[in-house]
Amino acid sequence: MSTSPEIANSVILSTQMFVALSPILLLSFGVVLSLLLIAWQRSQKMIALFTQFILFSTLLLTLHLLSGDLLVGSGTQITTLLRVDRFSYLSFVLICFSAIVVVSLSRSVLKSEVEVHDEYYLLILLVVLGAGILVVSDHFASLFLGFELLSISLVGLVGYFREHKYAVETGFKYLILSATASSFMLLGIAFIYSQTGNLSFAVSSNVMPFSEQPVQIFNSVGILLLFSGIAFKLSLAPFHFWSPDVYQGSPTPITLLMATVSKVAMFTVLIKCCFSQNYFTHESFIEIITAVALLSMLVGNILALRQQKIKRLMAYSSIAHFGYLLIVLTVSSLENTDFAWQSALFYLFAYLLANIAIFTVLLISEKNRSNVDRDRDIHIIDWQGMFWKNRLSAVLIIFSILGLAGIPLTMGFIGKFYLLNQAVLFKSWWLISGLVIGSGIGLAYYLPVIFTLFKNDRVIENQNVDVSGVYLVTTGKQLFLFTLLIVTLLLGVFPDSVSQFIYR
Amino acid sequence: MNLLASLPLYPLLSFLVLISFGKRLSWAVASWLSVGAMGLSALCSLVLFAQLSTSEVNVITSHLWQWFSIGSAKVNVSFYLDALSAVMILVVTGVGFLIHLFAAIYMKNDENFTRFMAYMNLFIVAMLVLVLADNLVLLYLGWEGVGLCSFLLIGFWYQEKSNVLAARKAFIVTRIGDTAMAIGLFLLFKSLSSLNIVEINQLAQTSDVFSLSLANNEPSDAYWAALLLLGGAVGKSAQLPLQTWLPDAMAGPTPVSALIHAATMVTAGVYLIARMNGVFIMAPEVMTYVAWLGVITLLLAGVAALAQTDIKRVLAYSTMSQIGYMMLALGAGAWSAGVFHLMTHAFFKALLFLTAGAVILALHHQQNLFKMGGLLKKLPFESALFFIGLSCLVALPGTSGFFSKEAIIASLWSSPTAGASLWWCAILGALLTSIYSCRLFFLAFLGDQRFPKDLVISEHVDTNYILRAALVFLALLSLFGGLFTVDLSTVLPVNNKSELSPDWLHIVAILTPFIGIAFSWFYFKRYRNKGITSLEESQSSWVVFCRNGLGFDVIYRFLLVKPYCFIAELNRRDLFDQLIMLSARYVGIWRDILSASQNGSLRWFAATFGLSMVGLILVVIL
Amino acid sequence: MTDIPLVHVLILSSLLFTIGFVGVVVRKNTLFMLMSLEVMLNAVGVAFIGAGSVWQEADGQIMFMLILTLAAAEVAVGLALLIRMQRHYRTLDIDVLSKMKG
Amino acid sequence: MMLTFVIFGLLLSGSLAWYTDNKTFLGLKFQAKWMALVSVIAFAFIFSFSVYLSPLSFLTLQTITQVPWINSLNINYALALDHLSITLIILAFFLAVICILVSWDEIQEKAGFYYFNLLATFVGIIGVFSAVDMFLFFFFWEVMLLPMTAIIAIWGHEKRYFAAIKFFIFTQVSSLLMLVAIIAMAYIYQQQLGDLSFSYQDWLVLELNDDIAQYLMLGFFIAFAVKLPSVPLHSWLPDAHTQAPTAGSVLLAGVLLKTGAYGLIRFVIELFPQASENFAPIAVTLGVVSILYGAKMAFAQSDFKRLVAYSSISHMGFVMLALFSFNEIAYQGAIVTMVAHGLSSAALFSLAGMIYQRIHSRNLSDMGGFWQSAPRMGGFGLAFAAAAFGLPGLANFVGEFLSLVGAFKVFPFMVILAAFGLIGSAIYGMVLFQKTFQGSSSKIVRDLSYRELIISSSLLILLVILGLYPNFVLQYFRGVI
Repeated sequence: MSTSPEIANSVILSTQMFVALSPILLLSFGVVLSLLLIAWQRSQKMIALFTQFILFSTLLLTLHLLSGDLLVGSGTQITTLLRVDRFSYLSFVLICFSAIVVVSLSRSVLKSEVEVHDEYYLLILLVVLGAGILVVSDHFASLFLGFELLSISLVGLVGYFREHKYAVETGFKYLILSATASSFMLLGIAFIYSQTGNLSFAVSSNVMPFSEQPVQIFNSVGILLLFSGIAFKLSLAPFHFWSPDVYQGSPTPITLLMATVSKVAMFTVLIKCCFSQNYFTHESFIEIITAVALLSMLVGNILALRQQKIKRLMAYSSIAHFGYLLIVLTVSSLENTDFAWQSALFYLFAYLLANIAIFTVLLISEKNRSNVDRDRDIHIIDWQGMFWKNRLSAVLIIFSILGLAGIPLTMGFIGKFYLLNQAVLFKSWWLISGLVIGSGIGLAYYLPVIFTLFKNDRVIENQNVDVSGVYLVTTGKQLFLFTLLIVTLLLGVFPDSVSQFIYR
Repeated sequence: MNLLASLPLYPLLSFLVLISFGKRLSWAVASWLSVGAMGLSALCSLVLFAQLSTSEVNVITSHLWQWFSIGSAKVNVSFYLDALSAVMILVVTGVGFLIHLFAAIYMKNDENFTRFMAYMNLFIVAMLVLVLADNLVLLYLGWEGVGLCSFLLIGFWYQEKSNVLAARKAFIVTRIGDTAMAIGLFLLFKSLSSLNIVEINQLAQTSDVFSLSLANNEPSDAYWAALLLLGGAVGKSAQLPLQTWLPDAMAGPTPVSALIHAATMVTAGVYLIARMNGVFIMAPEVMTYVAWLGVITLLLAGVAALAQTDIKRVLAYSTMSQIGYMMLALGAGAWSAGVFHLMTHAFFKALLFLTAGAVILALHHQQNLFKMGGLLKKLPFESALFFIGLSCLVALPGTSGFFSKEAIIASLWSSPTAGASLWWCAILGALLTSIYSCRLFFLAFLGDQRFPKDLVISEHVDTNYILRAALVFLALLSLFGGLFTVDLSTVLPVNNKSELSPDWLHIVAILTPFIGIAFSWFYFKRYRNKGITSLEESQSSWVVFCRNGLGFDVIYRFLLVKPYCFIAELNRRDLFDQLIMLSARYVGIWRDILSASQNGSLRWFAATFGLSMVGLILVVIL
Repeated sequence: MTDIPLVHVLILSSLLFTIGFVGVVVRKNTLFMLMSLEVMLNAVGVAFIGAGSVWQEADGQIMFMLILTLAAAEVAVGLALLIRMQRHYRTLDIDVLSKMKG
Repeated sequence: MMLTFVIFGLLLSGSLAWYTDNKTFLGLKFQAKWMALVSVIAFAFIFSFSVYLSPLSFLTLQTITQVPWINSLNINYALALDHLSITLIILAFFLAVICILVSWDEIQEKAGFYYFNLLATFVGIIGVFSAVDMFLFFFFWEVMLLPMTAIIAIWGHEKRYFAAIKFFIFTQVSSLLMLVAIIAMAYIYQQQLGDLSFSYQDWLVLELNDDIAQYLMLGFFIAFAVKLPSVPLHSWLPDAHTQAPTAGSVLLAGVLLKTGAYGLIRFVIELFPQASENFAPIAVTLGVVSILYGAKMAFAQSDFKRLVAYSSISHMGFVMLALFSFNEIAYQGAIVTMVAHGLSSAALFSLAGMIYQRIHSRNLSDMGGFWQSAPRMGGFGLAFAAAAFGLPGLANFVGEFLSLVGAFKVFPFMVILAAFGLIGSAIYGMVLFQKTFQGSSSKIVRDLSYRELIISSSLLILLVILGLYPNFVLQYFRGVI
């Protein structure tokens, strides 16, 4: 790597760095171990438990680090590649949490399969590892590595159940498109590197050799290409086309994985990159961000209108939500980045909880599908009258959807409130109007879902549905859903607890 | 003064009792209650009148409670009795009592008798409030109240569509006038910052901002205020241009027509103008308008009355024209003459209506004049009373109508706001009056009977002595009511015109009715001749035009009603709503376009990726 | 090779990249799509190498190594999927894979 | 403290009503409606007594409770009362009782959840009327919305989903604008006085430069104009009113529209006096347009409830006109109109409900001649229609008269236009009454039951009292402006 002196002596890992990096290390260690485990004995139960254990301990370790004062301030730089700071680990907590949920949900899915699926869990671990690398990365190389680790293992996962009718299609779409996206991103990185001569996020002090003169175009185009790569992963309009299909096609836990882990990681790294390169000083970059954000808000919400398949609905709504989230990138100066981080993390947390809740219930209702049509997608109509049959999950869904719609009593509202604070603070009126209109349109598809839960005049248009045994929920799931509900409401009414944890 | 306060109380109480118990009350109880209450308040008003005339205090007030206050100005619920209102309450309670008496018999067999009497009582309450109010807001309350009662009573037989429509028409047309009046109140309050009648009348004289016009050629506040009040009066008193509701109002039961649409309510407009004389004096132009409106109404109504076939409609038009006389008097500044005519008219027109009612009932609800005739022999008593009433109407010398009408006509010639032309019109009006009265009398009572010979006169009205007593009493009033004249000089300005108008005027005025009678004696020969057992009303277009109220209804239908309904119909689905829904539809279109773009083809996705990249790059470069 | 100005290298790489991308878009055969992906990645590699040589740093070449690994991984997964597709649909025409819509 | 107790107590009893509905405890069978009725009456008494006995004079805002809530943004849970809010809260309580009585027989299925929603709505409404921390206000503003939407969407009529969504979207979008304005105010406060504040009383001291104030004022104004509602933002109202169950319509017309007016008074006019005075001509024009347009549309309707809905648009136009003519008389007029309209429209809607229960139709062409078989109902119908077209002696007249007299000083021409609304209201009032109760009697309908008699007569008595002795409300609103 580049041989500037202070990097040279920081190549050796000090103990502090070890401690700081320990969650990631633990995770990678876990990966290796699980490989060995598979080699030793193929047992689904065991590997599942092991994965859970690894993820749990990683989560706890991270939380421990966060509660300590190791990560205050600008965090610790670990070689040029990684920088560990408070915010990145906070989002890593979110990632681990959702990964745990995904794993526990997967068990019920895999139970129905005949053959043993250890690779599944391995791949999940790899995805989480990639996400972890992404959130702590401080260098384009590590960004690239994390990115690819994440996407290639995801490709493995989306097409995992080979017999599923959409498996191949989903796999191909995700593979080809994400490969395209990543090559775009790489080209962008190459351009940037060619102009700045520096692959780390930190602003470079290098100067162009006199033989060359900098070509600004390449730099800004490079930034743009980089952004487009990330925007693809975040499924921001106009790079959103893949997401509904892949959401629909992949197994539900994996959809959840994609909706939560990969997006949280990508968004975190996007923020890190933008703030440390202070792209927000580039006029054109802000313009691009604004344009993309507006486009995503509108396109996402409009596409979700009259959408009947719940997974696709979630895909579209997530497009809109990351459109809203882009607001935090339009900070005016480095002083405000903390508030931006806080808003982003809070919003991500709210979004994540809502998604987890909805997908959990979705999974439950998928399990309750009669075996005749195992591949049939769950439509909104399948949830009809849930409120009168299974109150808990219905109430949970109601509040999650209200949260997505940004109605008070829920975290989503507080998150939206923070975003609006951002937008007002930096006077980005375009984004505000986009947000207002977007959430206006959004209600037009969120509310019908809620109303469906209340309907009781069930017209069975599809004879395969057995209305009788719908919504048998295990007590464990009951408990889980209940805690989710409580958390959503508590944090919706008392958001301070979280924001105080974010600062410290 | 509690007696004053109790005046509207008795009818109110009886109203409450009647309305809350409804049909459970027997006829006897209900009639005793309502009529008794009326009798009580009639007595009270007599006592009050006596107090007023004997004692030197010429005002009795009674303050009940403060209604609300507009800024500093208090709006009280309190009553104010002076000579003018005294006359009114006498008329209202006295005539009202007699009509109640009559109605108790007349409506005996109606299934909703109690409801009817309840409304009648309520009407009396509202009318008394109107008359006694010491401020314009309270007056407005009474004003609207009588309007509502009139609506209810016109539509009393609500099963018929026509009655319902007539009621609605009456209410809405008067409401138009009321709105003008309301605006007038706002204006008065703005410029005088008071709504108390006495205060207004004084302030109007004194305050310059009110009476003097702001700019040189700009009309003053007084002008506008008077004009707007006139609007209200015109609406209630069925003067041009808001007169069209009165003839239709005859759909109501006959006592109602007698009480509301002849004696009391329709004269409220006259009372209002007399009340607010202070304002009107400040606006002489408006007084001229009043006079002219009155005279035009008087003539047109007379002409229309000539062509009517329904006995009640004839009377209705004649009411209109008589009120035209009152307006004329007020316009001419002959205040007391106007009020005097109001009183006498109340007597004889009530008499006429009630008698007509008796006749109608006797002929089993036959109202068509051309189906009557020869009643002189069949119903001698009614004929006599009717004759008395008509003679008052045409102002034969000696009758009460004679005195009042003479007073009016005499005041016209040399009044500053009226003049000779109006005098001539008034004379013409008198001529018309006598002609249509004769036509009415001939058609109804002379000639040969044109209803089936075997038709038995229904007895129960004809021979009921209470009813007869009421009629006789009214007849006496209308004959000799002209003798006792109230001194209104304490309230109303007396037009002190010393120079007498030439004597021949009086001669002409006195002779006019006789000319009319003589004319119609020959002109309507075939109406009174024997042996004509069937008469056709002439169908010549001119007559029909007059019969239908000179086409005002048509004009209004095409100018106001049709357009309003048309617009309402046109925009039934709310333009603004459609616009907003349009935007929703627009979003829907976009949704279709975008979801078409989600065609699931991988290559298309990649292409869009590239295209959008190119687009963004262009954005950056440019 | 320092006398080749950087801009030329970048332009070359972007041309290559465009060719690859166009390949991805226009070719219906899945195999060719994978190949075009490789072309794109290699174009990026060219850019990195050029830039690294301008800055006299190893970073560019290291990145190229990483890219090669990525390419290998992607192709591996891609070919696996390709076989499944062949089994499943008896064709390699990518356009049959458009069941999910809306 | 008392207020907090009332708010949470109502919420609690609501959920209790939901939980205990149709369950049997120690022998006696619980029913949600009884639970709801008892608790509402109880809390109404608690509230009014504690207000009556409290030593504070509510001429100005008196902070009742203030607890820090979200420290990072300096947001408090702060409630305050003054005469305006007390009046409206008491009105809300009264109409709550009416609502419960109205839905006594109408709501049979899912009664428990229904009454929970009803009470939750009232919690929201009370909160809106008493919150002085703007974030809290917005919070309640939205909380009030949710159960209301649920009521429309679950127990409404045939097109209920559409109506509910329309209602929700209108309010939501407009209130987001308000939220933006709120946040902006908070940051302006931060710029001027150092730290963030969402407290209403704090904001009163801010001095804003004109154009910013103009925009912020608009943000608030639009939100409240939608709720009021004022043409052209009214079009959610007819649908919502028509589709909602009877109690829902009573609630909407009676109280929810008042929150708009309340917001206009408390936030638009008092926070931005200058800006709103510049804006007054437009606002007044909107008011007059609403008056006339509402009256005209009401005349065009053939659906009983829709007609009444448009009539309330027309009535709230008077409020707008009065409020933006900035003088005390008009202000008092606006207050009386708010209360009076609350009562009269509630009365008309419950009448509609009674008729609907009898003939299962809201269509005027299916009605007619009901007076024959149901004279009591006819009488009340007449009285309520009369109240609607402002018959003197009933409450609405006082309100409209004061509003117009007051406004006439400032906008004579506008008032003259508005006065034509009186004619319009007479027309639709007459049409409503006559098409329902007069004409040839088509059906035989049952006359009022005792419960319905209680509802109607209590409303009518209040209307008459307020119409003949409005001072018992007005006395609290002297010398306010």
